[in-house]
Amino acid sequence: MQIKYFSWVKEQIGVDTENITLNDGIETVIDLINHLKNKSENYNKAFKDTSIIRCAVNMEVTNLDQKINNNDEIAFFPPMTGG
Amino acid sequence: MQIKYFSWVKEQIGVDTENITLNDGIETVIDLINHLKNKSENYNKAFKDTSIIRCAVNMEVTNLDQKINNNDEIAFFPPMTGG
Amino acid sequence: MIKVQQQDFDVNSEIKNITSLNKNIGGTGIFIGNVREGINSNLKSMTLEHYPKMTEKQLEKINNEAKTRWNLIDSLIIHRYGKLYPGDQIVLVATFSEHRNDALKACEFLIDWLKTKAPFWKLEESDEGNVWVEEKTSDISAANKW
Amino acid sequence: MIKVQQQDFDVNSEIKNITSLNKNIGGTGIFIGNVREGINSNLKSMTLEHYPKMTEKQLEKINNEAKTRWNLIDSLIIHRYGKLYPGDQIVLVATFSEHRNDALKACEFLIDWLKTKAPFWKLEESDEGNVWVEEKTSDISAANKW
Repeated sequence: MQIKYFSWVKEQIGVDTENITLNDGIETVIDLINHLKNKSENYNKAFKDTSIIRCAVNMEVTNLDQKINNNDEIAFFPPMTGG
Repeated sequence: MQIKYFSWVKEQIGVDTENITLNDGIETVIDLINHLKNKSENYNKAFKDTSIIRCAVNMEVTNLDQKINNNDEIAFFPPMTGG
Repeated sequence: MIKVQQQDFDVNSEIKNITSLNKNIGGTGIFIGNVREGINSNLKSMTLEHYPKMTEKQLEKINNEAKTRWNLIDSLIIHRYGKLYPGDQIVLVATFSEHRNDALKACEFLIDWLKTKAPFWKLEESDEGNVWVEEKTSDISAANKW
Repeated sequence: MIKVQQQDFDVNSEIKNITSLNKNIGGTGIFIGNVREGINSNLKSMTLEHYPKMTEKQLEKINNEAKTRWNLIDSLIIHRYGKLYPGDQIVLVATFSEHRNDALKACEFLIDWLKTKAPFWKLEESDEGNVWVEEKTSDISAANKW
């Protein structure tokens, strides 16, 4: 699975893209977030307030309870500010 | 007094501008229209339906009961279609 | 600014003339009206007649009204007259504001008011003859909603 | 049509590319967003980051939504990314219709939806440091009204 980070989420985590293989226990986006938060203090800080985290699965904006699998491209970012 | 005509009002009357001197009985735009209608069949036809005639006195759109005097510039035209 | 002219306009340079003077313009609302060929491509040309001097006066008035109703940094109306052909540009309305809502609302207002309050008359010329465009009730409603 | 690009655009030629193809376009609604210098002229530059491919996908989706809601002959969205400076153009929305109401409403809709649904993030760079622009509640309301 490829994970992409944008804006201050990327800055806090320190990488823009990473590839991981899902453990058995990770079925939804929120499971993935909880898994990532255990990786380091940077991740923990970036995902502290999930109300200001948006997620896209395969480039479609989704809720955090969205089911995911190993072939998905997941992205985390703050609310979008286009225009 | 200078009178200007535009669009089909001008076409029906056959002139775009004319100068007249007001008679004593003419105090308002509608008095002027009634005076003009007596000039010829063309005027009579142009002013037959005053509901589709608009008037400007000194370049300001006014009602037909607007008071006028000899120094005014009066214009008659159909509803405007700008834009 | 008001321009009543026969010649065509370049929206890019017209806009840049204004935005280059003020770096706090965040949103520009623009409307351009063109001559439509008609459903059966029957329109050959359109002649726009107007009332010189009164046109400028009325456009200024409408433009000032927009400035009192919305927060505008600047605004521009260009209205052409004379003989135009299908596809030709007739009118440009541009409104410049810090924020998009003022610009967009003022732009819509200006074109709505122009339709019934600017002293222009349009003669449509086709093979079937010449017809003066009549006032539309939808335009009256649009003007009255503001 | 959707264009996501670093380079600037010329609104006149972008519009003409489309209006020259269809002589039944009677009204074109346009919105242009520019980088604002800020009240105290404190903004030095703004860097727009985006999510390549998803940006195009989202803009297509928003654009298609406009086409189902209004009677449009065509529409165009150009969104820039990268480093921009005060006064620079950021975004162009243009909607082409037979009649002005469809064009103006669709244009307003598109820019309202772009604000909260297009994957761009803006970093404002000034002498006091760099700050990521936050979502505005007024933008959320504007998007939700449609």
